[in-house]
Amino acid sequence: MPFKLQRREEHSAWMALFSPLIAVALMLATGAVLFASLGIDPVKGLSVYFLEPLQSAWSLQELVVKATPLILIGIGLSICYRANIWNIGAEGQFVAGALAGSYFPIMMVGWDGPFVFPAMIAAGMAGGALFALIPAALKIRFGANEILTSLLLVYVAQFFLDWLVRGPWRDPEGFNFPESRLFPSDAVTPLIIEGGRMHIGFPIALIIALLAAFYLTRTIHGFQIQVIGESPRAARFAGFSQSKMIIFAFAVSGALAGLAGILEVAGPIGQLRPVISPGYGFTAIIVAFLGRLNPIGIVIAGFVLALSYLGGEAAQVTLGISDKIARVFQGLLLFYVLACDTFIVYTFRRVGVVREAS
Amino acid sequence: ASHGKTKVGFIYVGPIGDHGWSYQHNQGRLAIEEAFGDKVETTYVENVSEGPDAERAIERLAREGFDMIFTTSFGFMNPTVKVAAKFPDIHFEHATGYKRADNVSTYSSRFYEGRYIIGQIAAKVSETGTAGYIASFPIPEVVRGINAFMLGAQSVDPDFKLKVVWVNTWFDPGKEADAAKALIDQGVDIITQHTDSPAPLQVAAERGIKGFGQASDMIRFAPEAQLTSIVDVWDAYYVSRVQAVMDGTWESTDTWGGLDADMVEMAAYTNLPDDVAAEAAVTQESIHSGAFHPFTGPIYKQDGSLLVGEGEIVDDGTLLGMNFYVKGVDGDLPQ
Amino acid sequence: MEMYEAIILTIITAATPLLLAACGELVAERAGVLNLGVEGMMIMGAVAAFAVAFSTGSPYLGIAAGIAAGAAASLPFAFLTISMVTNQVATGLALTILGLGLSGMIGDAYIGQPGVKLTPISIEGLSDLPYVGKILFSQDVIVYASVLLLLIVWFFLFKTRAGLSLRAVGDSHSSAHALGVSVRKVRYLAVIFGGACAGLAGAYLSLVYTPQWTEGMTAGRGWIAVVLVVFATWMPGRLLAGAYLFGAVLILQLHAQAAGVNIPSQFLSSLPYLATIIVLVLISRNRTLVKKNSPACLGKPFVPDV
Amino acid sequence: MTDEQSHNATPLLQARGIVKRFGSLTANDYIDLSLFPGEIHALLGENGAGKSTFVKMLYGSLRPDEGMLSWKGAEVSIKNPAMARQFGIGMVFQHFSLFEALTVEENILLALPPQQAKNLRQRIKTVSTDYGLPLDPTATIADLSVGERQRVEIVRCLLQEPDLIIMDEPTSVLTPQEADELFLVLEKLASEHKSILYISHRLDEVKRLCHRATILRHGKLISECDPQQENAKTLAAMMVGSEVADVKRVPQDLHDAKKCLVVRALNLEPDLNTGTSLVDVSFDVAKGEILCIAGIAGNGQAELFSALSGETPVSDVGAIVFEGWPCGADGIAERRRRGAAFVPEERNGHGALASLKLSKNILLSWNNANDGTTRKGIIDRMALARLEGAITEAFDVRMAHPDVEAGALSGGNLQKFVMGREVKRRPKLLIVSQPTWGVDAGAASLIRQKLVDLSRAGTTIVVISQDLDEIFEIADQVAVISEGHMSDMYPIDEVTREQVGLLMGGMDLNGPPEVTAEAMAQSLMRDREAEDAV
Ligand SMILES: Nc1ncnc2c1ncn2[C@@H]1O[C@H](COP(=O)(O)OP(=O)(O)OP(=O)(O)O)[C@@H](O)[C@H]1O
Ligand SMILES: Nc1ncnc2c1ncn2[C@@H]1O[C@H](COP(=O)(O)OP(=O)(O)OP(=O)(O)O)[C@@H](O)[C@H]1O
Ligand SMILES: [Mg+2]
Ligand SMILES: [Mg+2]
Repeated sequence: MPFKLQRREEHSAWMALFSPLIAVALMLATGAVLFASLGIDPVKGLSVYFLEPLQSAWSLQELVVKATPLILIGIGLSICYRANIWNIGAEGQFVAGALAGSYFPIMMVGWDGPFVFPAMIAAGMAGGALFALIPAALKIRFGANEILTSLLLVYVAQFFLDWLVRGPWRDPEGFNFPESRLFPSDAVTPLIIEGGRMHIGFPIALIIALLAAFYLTRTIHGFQIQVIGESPRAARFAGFSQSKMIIFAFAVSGALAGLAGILEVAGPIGQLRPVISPGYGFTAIIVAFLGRLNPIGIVIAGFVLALSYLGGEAAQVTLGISDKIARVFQGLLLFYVLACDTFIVYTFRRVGVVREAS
Repeated sequence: ASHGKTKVGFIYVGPIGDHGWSYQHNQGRLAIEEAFGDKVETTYVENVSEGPDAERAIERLAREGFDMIFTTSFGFMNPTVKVAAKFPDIHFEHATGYKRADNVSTYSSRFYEGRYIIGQIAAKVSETGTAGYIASFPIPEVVRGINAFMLGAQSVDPDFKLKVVWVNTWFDPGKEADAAKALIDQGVDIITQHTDSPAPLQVAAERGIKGFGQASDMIRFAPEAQLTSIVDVWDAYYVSRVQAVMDGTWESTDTWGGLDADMVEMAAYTNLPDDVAAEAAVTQESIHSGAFHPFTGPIYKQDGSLLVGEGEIVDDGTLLGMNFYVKGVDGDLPQ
Repeated sequence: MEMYEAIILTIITAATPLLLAACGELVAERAGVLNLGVEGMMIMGAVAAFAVAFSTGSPYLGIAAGIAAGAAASLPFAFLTISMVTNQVATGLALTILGLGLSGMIGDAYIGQPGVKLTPISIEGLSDLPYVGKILFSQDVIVYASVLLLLIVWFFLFKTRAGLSLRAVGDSHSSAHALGVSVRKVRYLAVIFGGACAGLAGAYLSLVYTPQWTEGMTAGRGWIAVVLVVFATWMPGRLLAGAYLFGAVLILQLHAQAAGVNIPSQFLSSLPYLATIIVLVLISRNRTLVKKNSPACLGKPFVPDV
Repeated sequence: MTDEQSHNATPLLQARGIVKRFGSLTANDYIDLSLFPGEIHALLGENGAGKSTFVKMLYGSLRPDEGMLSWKGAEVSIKNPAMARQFGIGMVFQHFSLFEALTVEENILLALPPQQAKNLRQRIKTVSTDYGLPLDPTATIADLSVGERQRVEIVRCLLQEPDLIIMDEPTSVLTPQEADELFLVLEKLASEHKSILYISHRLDEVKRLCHRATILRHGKLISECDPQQENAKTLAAMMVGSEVADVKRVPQDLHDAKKCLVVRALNLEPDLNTGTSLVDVSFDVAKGEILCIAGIAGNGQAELFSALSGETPVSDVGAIVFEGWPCGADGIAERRRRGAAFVPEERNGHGALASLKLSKNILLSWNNANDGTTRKGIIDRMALARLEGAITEAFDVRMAHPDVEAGALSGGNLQKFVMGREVKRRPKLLIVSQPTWGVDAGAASLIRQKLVDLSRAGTTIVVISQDLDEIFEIADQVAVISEGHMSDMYPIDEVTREQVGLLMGGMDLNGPPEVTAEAMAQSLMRDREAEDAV
């Protein structure tokens, strides 16, 4: 190979800024090729996919609805990943949060008033956090790989949800169909614009993004995350506890996933059902990386991913192409982001040209 | 309706594919196109998850000016009702649910009529006197199917046994195949299923026993193993509903049709002795004509209590909310 | 056929795809590459195997296509993680997402088509032996291949020089590089081998397990394969035990239901996952055992000086 | 013997105009060198002069950017190590190139061509005993001591029966006595007409062993000379390019100074199975005193630093008492809060993080609520900027622009920064591991001077070091750590280098007077028997 990677002396600030943009551009280019190969005019395909959803107030609102859980979960995951902690079970924590928060509207029938919704939010966050603490504890206590345990727990959470909505939490007036009762009005996520679906989760997500950005760059605790992620040894030298950070990172990311979960069931869904997430917990992993593990970047990335979903639906209706193409775009995007990020730390260098001494 | 065309949209829960629940609904959509040609325009969104995305998918069609929207899975019930409230001029049709509104109708099929027939067949061809039942989820429709199957079998062999495995999925070929194998290993020699993949039939074929298809005719997956299949047919219903919209006579209704309404059909009786096939056809005809109802007493619940006495028929309300086994089914119903 | 024979046969069928995929992952991890894209490579193998078998009518061509597709799917991962030193965890996840999406697109045309089934080979005479005949001598070719493959991998890793080099690369890539072992070449080959194995596992699903194509038909098996490698503490022998054990849990919970055990089916369905977590914890507890065999460079990027 | 005419043979290996660049840095700048059969040739230069880079090109693990190599008179291009070995070039690496999880035999097998793999176990035994470097072929590297690992490297090289052996600092992990054994091996090899290219920082051993020496400085060839004609001082001057300032040390009387740090019966299991346990380590240091703990790497220094710093707290609270406060069980943050400071051996990834700017690196040790770098948990960036400026100025840290990322500093400059960061804390106690390891002479003398000055200002200092020159320059007292055991402490004026060397080899100074060769041989025999038993 005539070119080899060589480590840069310092990070390239330029690449750090532009790498996600280059990645998106590469994905669009690949998308164009893909459309062409499916016999669709690439310009039309891409515009249906990525521009059409931006052109009506309704679909902009829907974009926000779709992006909100992705942003919330993505921020939590970015804290884990920065600390080199691999929580990939956010999908399960999302479910756990939704379950815990739904306890009040489902089991405490008749309790209503202004405290119901805050109690649901608190319970949702606690539920997500506690569920996330299982892999954290297994890692600290037994050294069990958190990638695998957190992932396996997703299945467990989903089966548990399934059992609840088909069994004890089934709507008594629902003809034995697997659904909880619809949440009463005090237990519903407040909307921002009546008639739409955009709810207060979005401003909450924005505030959390700002807090997280401040936390990560300006506080000593946020600094710990970076040190632990890059070198456990340096962290030990600095007196930062890795175990505490594992607990903290899992708890925070679990709480945010749980928050997303309860906002989602109390908002756009309005009840518990056997399926409450179209894979938000997994998509948020892409969001976290596309956002370069930076909270503000994650807000933007959340919208890009939401767009790819909405575009997928639009393309199905308008162009009649498979919805699977959204998945392909997402996978490609993550590939491209990772590859472009390499150039933040490395650069290419020509090798193998040996000149004779004169 | 723009350009005088009636626009009809469909929301499917799974991929259309080539068999199964969503496929049959799509057949209905094609029947509409066939019947009305230029006068209609149809579209569909497949693979819509029953979570938060459903409402958006339905509303997208509503906003794009569709006159009529069929939402074809139970999980779309609440989103359908919600979107319908926002679009009073659009006609919504929701399959298998129970919530209606001025512009929302519901419809479903009496699949259990077919299950009674296959129960009878099973009892006649089984040598071990035990059938295996791969069940998806313990909802009334599935429980009703199990009970109907059992009543049919008991009409032939009062001691007939039924083993039920709940796989907690509508569609997971691997798991359905594993369940079929487990049942066969436990000694059943007839497999029936209330899940959508042909995997159990394939296993049955491989192990040299017989089984029944589901939702579509699955004969090509198991030419030697399928005895018959309960086929969902939506064509006639869909065409009549679209016609009603065109005529301006559409009203919110609740339709629950079976063999009589041609919403349920039986695939060809194959791999059966002629006499068994003939008897099955007789049963089918008597249900079709309304002469016979599968849930005709005396029927005892699993706990031994009497559900309905001699000659009585279980009312539709009980059928719709059925959450108990009839006498003779093994195991407890998951609650 | 006796019931125990039947059950064991079913368990073998359930375990074989896990064993195959895990075997490939074991080799990749021994070379120091953690590939979390097994699920994606496996499903690419499944769709390719189905498509080729369906259009040619030959399950054997299908198998070859599955292997090739799995290997091909591993290439972008190999390029990114080995040549571009990207994060292996994230890249593996990307591969899984891409594989699930791409296979869905490719497979759209094949949904609902009857598949071509690979039939078992009965070895004349031997398959009629009492007790073990059916189990040992009446399997399809992939089952034999999976066990043979495991033996070959064991032999390769621990009895050949090339295997020694591979383990050396996983243990210390900088030392290996200093001695002139081509670290990146070894890793490319190991990852591609892992992809080929995952592809074969996928082919098994769409040609034997359930001879049809369904979107997402791997249903998390790729992840279980990754877990099995840790379970086996990177030793091929233990992998065999682990895969069959897991297969047994998977199948026996269904038998428990069919036999009328009264536990909510959701709990039985989550049993395999819970069991895996428990086993993982038990294995990880013994840190010296894990440490002793786990490749020291697993997951670490390598950039050689030139 | 300074020129080629004295050899009538063709050079075994000849390098002409070799250039190697790493980014903007030219690590080798037109280097010429010839090697003759039977010659032991020294390659000298300060840290970072380019010695390792040069020999790696001879061995094919790096490719030159320019220049030409010839082997036995024919021009060659050495593309990879396997090719080098085919030619007959063997190499013992500065940083071990062994595989921890593999056995000795497997490690050696990997470096041999397939046809030589036969009877390997037997041949390892024969060759290793022939050369006095006994080895158990079935042992796993992870279980071997550093000295034994060095033996594996050497035996691996010898088994290839090379004509040229390159040794990159082979003695840096050996006791002086072990080194003596190695010299016998090398002389034997030279007498068998093998050539040896020998890299070392120990000028006395170069003077004793080598026939010729090539000196590099900042990647450039400075001179070729006959080490027999030079002394250590003149060699050092050639390497550094100027005279190096001596460390000024005012003698001090510490007889009635208060004890600052008292360590009693400190025990620690290593957290990796490759480490060394600390066994009943006891010592004490007075206020203002510099105690140097000598020892060959891998004898428990890492564990000692870990325990003293609190990175690994020990269960026995009283094992470490700092100014009357038993702190064995406390963590590093708590010890820092009480006024201790620490500098670990490894700069990259331990004492500093390459990817962080210097100002952020300050936060690794300045992260207490009361040291002014944070307020209510929020980082005070202004304070960090001020500190960064002050530290880099006081310690003469040279960098391309202010507040660079730590990775952009050269090793010596980074070490100055890390040192300055801790000195700036004005600690009561400073624990430093290998303060000038891999640092060039100028920076080293600055660092040593700062340590002495700090102690004279009242800070108690413990220096863990394997550099005897350094120890004799700065220590008030010296103790030696060997296999996790700590010797008694000796005032620096009352011991010789020789004696410290013996202690480093695990001998006891209080034993019979004729401890030297004979006792050593016995102990070696004991070692071998113990190994054979395994
Ligand atoms: N891979 C590399 N990339 C960039 N710079 C390098 C690389 N390897 C070495 N260098 C730099 O090249 C120079 C020469 O390094 P080299 O290792 O040859 O020094 P050395 O003389 O062996 O020093 P020491 O005595 O510390 O072993 C140093 O400045 C070093 O930092
Ligand atoms: N491995 C490496 N990769 C990239 N650059 C390197 C590497 N090692 C050193 N450098 C760069 O080479 C330059 C010189 O570093 P080096 O450590 O060789 O300095 P030095 O000459 O040894 O100085 P000092 O005497 O202070 O140690 C620095 O700018 C450093 O960034
Ligand atoms: Mg240097
Ligand atoms: Mg060197």
